Amino acid sequence: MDSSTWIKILGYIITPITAFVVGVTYGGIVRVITARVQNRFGPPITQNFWDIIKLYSKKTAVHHGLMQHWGPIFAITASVTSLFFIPVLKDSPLWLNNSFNGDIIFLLYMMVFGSLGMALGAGQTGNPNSAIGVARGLALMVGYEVPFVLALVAIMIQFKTTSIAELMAVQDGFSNWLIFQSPFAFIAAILAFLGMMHYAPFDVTFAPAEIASGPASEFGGKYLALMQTSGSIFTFAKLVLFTDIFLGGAGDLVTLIVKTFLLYMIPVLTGIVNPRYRTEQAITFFWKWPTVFGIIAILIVVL
Amino acid sequence: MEFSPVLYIAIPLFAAFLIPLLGKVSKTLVKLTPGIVFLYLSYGSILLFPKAMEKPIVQVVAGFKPPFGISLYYGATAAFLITMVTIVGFVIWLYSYKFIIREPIEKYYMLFMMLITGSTGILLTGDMFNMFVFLEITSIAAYSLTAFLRDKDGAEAAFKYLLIGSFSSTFYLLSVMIIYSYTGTLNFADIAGKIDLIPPMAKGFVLVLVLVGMGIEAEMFPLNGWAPDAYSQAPSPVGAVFGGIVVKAGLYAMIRIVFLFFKTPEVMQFLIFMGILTLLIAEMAAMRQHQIKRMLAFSSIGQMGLVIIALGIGTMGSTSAALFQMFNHALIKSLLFFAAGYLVFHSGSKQIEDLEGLGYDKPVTSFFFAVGALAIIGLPPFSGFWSKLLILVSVAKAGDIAILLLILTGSVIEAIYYLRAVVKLYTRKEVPDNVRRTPISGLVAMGVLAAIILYVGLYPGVIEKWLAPAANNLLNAADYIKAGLF
Amino acid sequence: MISVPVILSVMFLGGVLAWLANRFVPKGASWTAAIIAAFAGYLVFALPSCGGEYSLALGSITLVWKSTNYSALFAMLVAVLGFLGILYSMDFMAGKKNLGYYYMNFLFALGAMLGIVYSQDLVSLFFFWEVMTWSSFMLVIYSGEEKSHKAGIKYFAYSAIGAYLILSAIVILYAQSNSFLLSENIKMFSGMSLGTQIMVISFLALGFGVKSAMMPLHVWAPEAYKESPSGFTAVFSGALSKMGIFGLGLVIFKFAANTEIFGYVRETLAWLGGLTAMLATFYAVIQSDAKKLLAYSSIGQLGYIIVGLALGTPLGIMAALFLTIMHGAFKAMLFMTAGAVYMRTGTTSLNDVSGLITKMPLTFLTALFGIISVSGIPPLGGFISKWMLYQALLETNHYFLIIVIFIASTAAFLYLYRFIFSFFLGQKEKEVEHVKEVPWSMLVPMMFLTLFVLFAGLFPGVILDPIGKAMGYLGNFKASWEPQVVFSAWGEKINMQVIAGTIGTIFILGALFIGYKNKKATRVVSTKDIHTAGEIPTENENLTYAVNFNQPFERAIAPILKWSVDKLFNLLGENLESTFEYLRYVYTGNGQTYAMYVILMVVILILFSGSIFGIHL
Amino acid sequence: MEVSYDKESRKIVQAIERFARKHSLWVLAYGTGCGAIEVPPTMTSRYDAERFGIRGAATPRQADVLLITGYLSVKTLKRVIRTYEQMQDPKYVIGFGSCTINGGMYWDSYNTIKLLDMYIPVDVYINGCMPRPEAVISGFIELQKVIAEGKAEGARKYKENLDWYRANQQKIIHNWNMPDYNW
Repeated sequence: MDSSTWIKILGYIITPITAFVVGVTYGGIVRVITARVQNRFGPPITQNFWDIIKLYSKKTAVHHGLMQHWGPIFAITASVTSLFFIPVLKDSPLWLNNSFNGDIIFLLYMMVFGSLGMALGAGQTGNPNSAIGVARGLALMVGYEVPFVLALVAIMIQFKTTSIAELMAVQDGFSNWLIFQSPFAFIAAILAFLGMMHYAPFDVTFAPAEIASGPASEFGGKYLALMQTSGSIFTFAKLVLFTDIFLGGAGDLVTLIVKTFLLYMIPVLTGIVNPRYRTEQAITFFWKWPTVFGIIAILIVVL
Repeated sequence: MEFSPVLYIAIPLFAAFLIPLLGKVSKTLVKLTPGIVFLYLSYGSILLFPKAMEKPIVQVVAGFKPPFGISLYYGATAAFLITMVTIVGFVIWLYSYKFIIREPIEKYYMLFMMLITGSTGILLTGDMFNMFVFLEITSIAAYSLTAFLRDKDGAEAAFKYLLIGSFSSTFYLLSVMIIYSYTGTLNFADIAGKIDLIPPMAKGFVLVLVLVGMGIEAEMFPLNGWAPDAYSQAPSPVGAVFGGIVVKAGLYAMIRIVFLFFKTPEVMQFLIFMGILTLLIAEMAAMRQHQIKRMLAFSSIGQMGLVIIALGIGTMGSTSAALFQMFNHALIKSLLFFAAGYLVFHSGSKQIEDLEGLGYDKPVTSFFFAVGALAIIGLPPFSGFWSKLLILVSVAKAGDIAILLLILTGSVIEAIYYLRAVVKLYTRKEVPDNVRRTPISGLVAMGVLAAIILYVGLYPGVIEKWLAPAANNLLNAADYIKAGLF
Repeated sequence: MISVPVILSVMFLGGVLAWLANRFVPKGASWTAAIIAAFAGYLVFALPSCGGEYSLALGSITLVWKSTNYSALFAMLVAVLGFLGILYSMDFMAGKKNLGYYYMNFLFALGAMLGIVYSQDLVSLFFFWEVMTWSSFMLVIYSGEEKSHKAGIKYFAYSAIGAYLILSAIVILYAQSNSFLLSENIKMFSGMSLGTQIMVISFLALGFGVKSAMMPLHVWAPEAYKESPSGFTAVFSGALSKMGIFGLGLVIFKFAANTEIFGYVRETLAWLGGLTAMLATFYAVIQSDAKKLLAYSSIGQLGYIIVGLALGTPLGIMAALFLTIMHGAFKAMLFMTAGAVYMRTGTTSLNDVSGLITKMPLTFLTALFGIISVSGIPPLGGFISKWMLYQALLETNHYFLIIVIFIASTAAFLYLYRFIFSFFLGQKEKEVEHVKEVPWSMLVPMMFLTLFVLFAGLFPGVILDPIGKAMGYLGNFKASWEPQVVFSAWGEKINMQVIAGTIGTIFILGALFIGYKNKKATRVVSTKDIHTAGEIPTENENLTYAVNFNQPFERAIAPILKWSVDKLFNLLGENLESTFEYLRYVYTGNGQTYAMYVILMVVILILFSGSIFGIHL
Repeated sequence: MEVSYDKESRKIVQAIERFARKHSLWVLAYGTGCGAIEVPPTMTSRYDAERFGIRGAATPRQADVLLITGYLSVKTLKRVIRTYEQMQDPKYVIGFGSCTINGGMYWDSYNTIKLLDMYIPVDVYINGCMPRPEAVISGFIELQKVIAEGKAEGARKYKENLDWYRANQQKIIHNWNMPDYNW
């Protein structure tokens, strides 16, 4: 095997690990920030690592059937596959992975793969809270996909491509970032992003105080660990996707981390200071202003 | 002996007189006689039909040459319709064989034979006054048959029929008088040549009188009030007789006169208009009927409306389609009346709702009803499909899309109420054990009809090839005059 | 020599044979029907995909049949689904009454569908169209229940309206071209007047739209799908409704394509299709009956297909035809699943059954693959059609339509999840203790289709080959693909090998990991053993959250749901009927009134004879 | 995983595991008695137990620590047992307040339990009626110490002596209808 193949294989290994580490660290930082906002000291940044390791090291694991067993696998499959089809760093063979074989539309569907798999797993548990959470989550998804897709469509028709790599190529130079080229699309997308990250006010899916953490309520031990792993990777993947599309992507890891972190702060900070929407309120929220921004974005491109 | 068209009138008439006498000897003979008559007539049809298709056979009865003598005109149209009457008459007899069990059966068969005499007479005659006579024969037989069950409803229906029917005869007779007073002749062909002798005003009166008078027989709206009652109160085979024979003869008479004397665009427009009214109002009324036979009666009216529309368009294509539709309707409606007759008999109620579950209890009869319903809606592979298709084609060729859509509206309504009745039959419901079975003769009659309907549906060519000469004969007044006067 | 009439007569005579067999041999009908369907299916595949012209003169009308690439595609769909449907019915219908009737109409419907696709003249098209309508109607009313009859009448009424619209278009065409031949009419169509063109196209589109359940003509579908036996529903939704698509394809690309109004036609249909997809999906979300849910889902999916066709780009048509095939497969799977559940539990209500996964694992697997495919999640077949559809929408600049489609596609998860959750997941209740997996003859079709959607996802190119040929019939459309790669007009590509490979590898790695880790300490517990805040659920306590499952979403779309075409049509129907009721009192039943009518008629005619007849008295 | 490693590496793995367990204590939000009122201040800004990796968990499946906050009536005991059995190993129990030790002020009550350890294994007791948040946190730190030493073996004890615990439980819970699928 020649070196490019090795690089590829190395990329397949290193990308998810990086995503995991970064994602989990972000999670820790978020906890600290939340604590500080609440006038607390907060846990150490590494707290989420200990949590995940603890969950992996749980001695017993109880499940209610095959689908609960498979649900977390679906989730991790979806997050890692999505990650593989997103170019993490610009023009770097190590970090591009499969990104030339799929496009934004594929990613949109791939992202749902995990949710559906998790939903199936949650359904298998037979816990009514899980089912309620799933119903809420799926409904919420219909809500935020509308502005999100509007924004993406605006961009896709503007540059006549559905490939992320090509979109990144368009944005050479600071002023060409799509956040500046099509700000309305960015606004619509970032509002949708709030819902996508499930932070308040859109945390109705997991709402621990209401429905006992919803879909995850019967998951413990390795299942929960796998879910959290997948969630961390998925968070990172989404952030990279947004960075690639709107912030011109990144040529090196430091830039990437700076950009993704700044981006991540938007939902996090919104989430800290907000109460929770009911599901239908959330949906109607998404179908109002974010959608209007999305339509404006499209109209600007068309006219 | 060579078969002569006059036998179409003579033999049923003879049979009608013979039947009461035979009744003294044996009931079985009475029952068999009409069958023999129809078999013989069909034999005649086989002989004469091809000839008539080529060239009309004109026969003089009383010894004088036309226009003075009484002439019978056995043209292609008449041949076509008489063959139809023969077939329908035969199956009606077959059906009646076991269905009419109520005494006096010789009366029934006598009236039936009289009715056939009258109908074939209307179809055959070339003479205006004779047509009146045959119309009266038909009508009187029909009135009596309506009241054959001698119950209150039947009597009432018969009385209504009589009331309206006498308008029909009177108006017709008046028109004959007017025509005779101006032209001095009663022969159709002769009158057609001399029609200009009649002043416009009188001509207008004649037209109105004929349209109304014959419109009553042809069930044209709003002159068809007698029909629903008569159809539903008479015994079922009589319903088939009305739908399959009497009305067709009446319509033929009207169209023959109109086409010969008054074929102007305005009259044709009027026919189309009345046809549409008849069709739509009858279908709408049929949709809201609760009694199966009344529903069939209204449907029958609707179908006649369709035929009138097609005739009113007056092209070659539409006329042949109309004839085809008349043929199909006669067969299908007979089938429906037959099936409905036994269904009513089995359920003991005329209401459609009471038919629930009979589809499982009496599968064969119900099956025939379903076939008839599908056929009359115009669904392939039954014969009704082709005639409807041809009518629509001719309407479209005439370029009037509005008529096309109105006809189809009527068809949709028709489809709905027929299927409602059919699914009612097949609603699962425990039916009290019913030992009565549909007799074999009834099933054979229905089977024959269903087979013909299916056969014609799969191979319409068998009828279609006779349609062109028949339509030509009806449309082409000049040929008629030439042949009628030889 | 295999020709179209042979196939048709095999089907129709086979139908009669099945009916006869039922009378004489127990179980005869199902075996006969299965053999006939298999044989006819073989004939369909053996028939050369182009040619085999055959004409049959029926009086003045000549019926012409021919196999084209386009018809071959649909014929294969019909043949395969028909055979699987009958195979499925063998055990599904076992022990029911009137099996002869069932199989006869089943085969008639299949034969009629084949007749439609092979027709080269309009009369034979319409002939078989009507045969298809009534034979499927017979199957809708099969159960003999009051509800099925209502559904049947509704189905037939709408079908009749649609069919008569088609018929009007046919006779209008004939009046202009003097020919019933499809090719003649297509040739002469561009020469006809604009009015005729608009009329013919709209009539045909509406007529075919009824069968393909295009909004607002869809209202018959949910009830009819629900009431027909599931073995047939699979064919009903999978193949029969595709006849509307078949016709729409002809209308758009054979008739409308050569006219000035091509653009408007496509745009209108595309939007109708899009709205159909979205609204039907919304309605599906709020259904609580599995078959009705699937029916609305069908309507929505057919909306996508119409959109694809109406876009008129190679990719759009390819997406539409691919989805036609895929929808045939996955919707058949789902209906079969619903039927299997119905067979074992006696209900299709999503509120009543739950936790069947352990009892019916293979059925569950079918349902799982079915919903993954419907929702368009990679790597199964549904995804590729969705991808092509979006690419086609993007390349034709349908910015807002794509949103509508996307909402529909996303909202589909709601009902799909509900379907699989309510039946198979959730609490395992005592009521389903006795449930067993369905017999093999039902599993075989389900598993076959499961493998098919998987195969279609991995090797879309293999299925795109016949589709490409069919597109060649519709017009000069070129699109490129490889066995595992599909390309878009913008030069994007989707490589199913890589996608499936990645997904498969990670999935297997994940499964290995989770399966290995603490394997011994992993144990299964019953679904009663859940977090209930310490309470101990009793045996009879219902812990399943199934009723009003999608209520959060329902509340959000309540303003949209307030308006329902269904209600409008019902209102219209009721009003019409009461109008008829009034009109029927024209016939008072009173002899005097009738006599008065006669007199009035005479008077009116005489008074107005000048204006009516042009004869002045 | 532990199986395939040699002794040394198993030690390392164990050390990491213990460290992680120690620093990640998820407390089931389940208040049995009046002591539950002390938990919110412990968690919120003033005392901020999250500093030590302590946080709430919504369901027993996710939780590590079962906090018995105060007196435990017989009725509640049934729920506690079920909840405890639904938790996944390793799991710890903290007896909170005097009531869990000797009945406290309910020492002569007919329907509260006097000694929690008789019914479920307790790893750490926190004294006081009621203990202040500082005491609660010190109790948690005590638990962390025990975990780090590997001595928090309550769950194992419960499993091994299940019959004894069951007998005790059934003795005072008269309407014993615990489903047998729990164990």
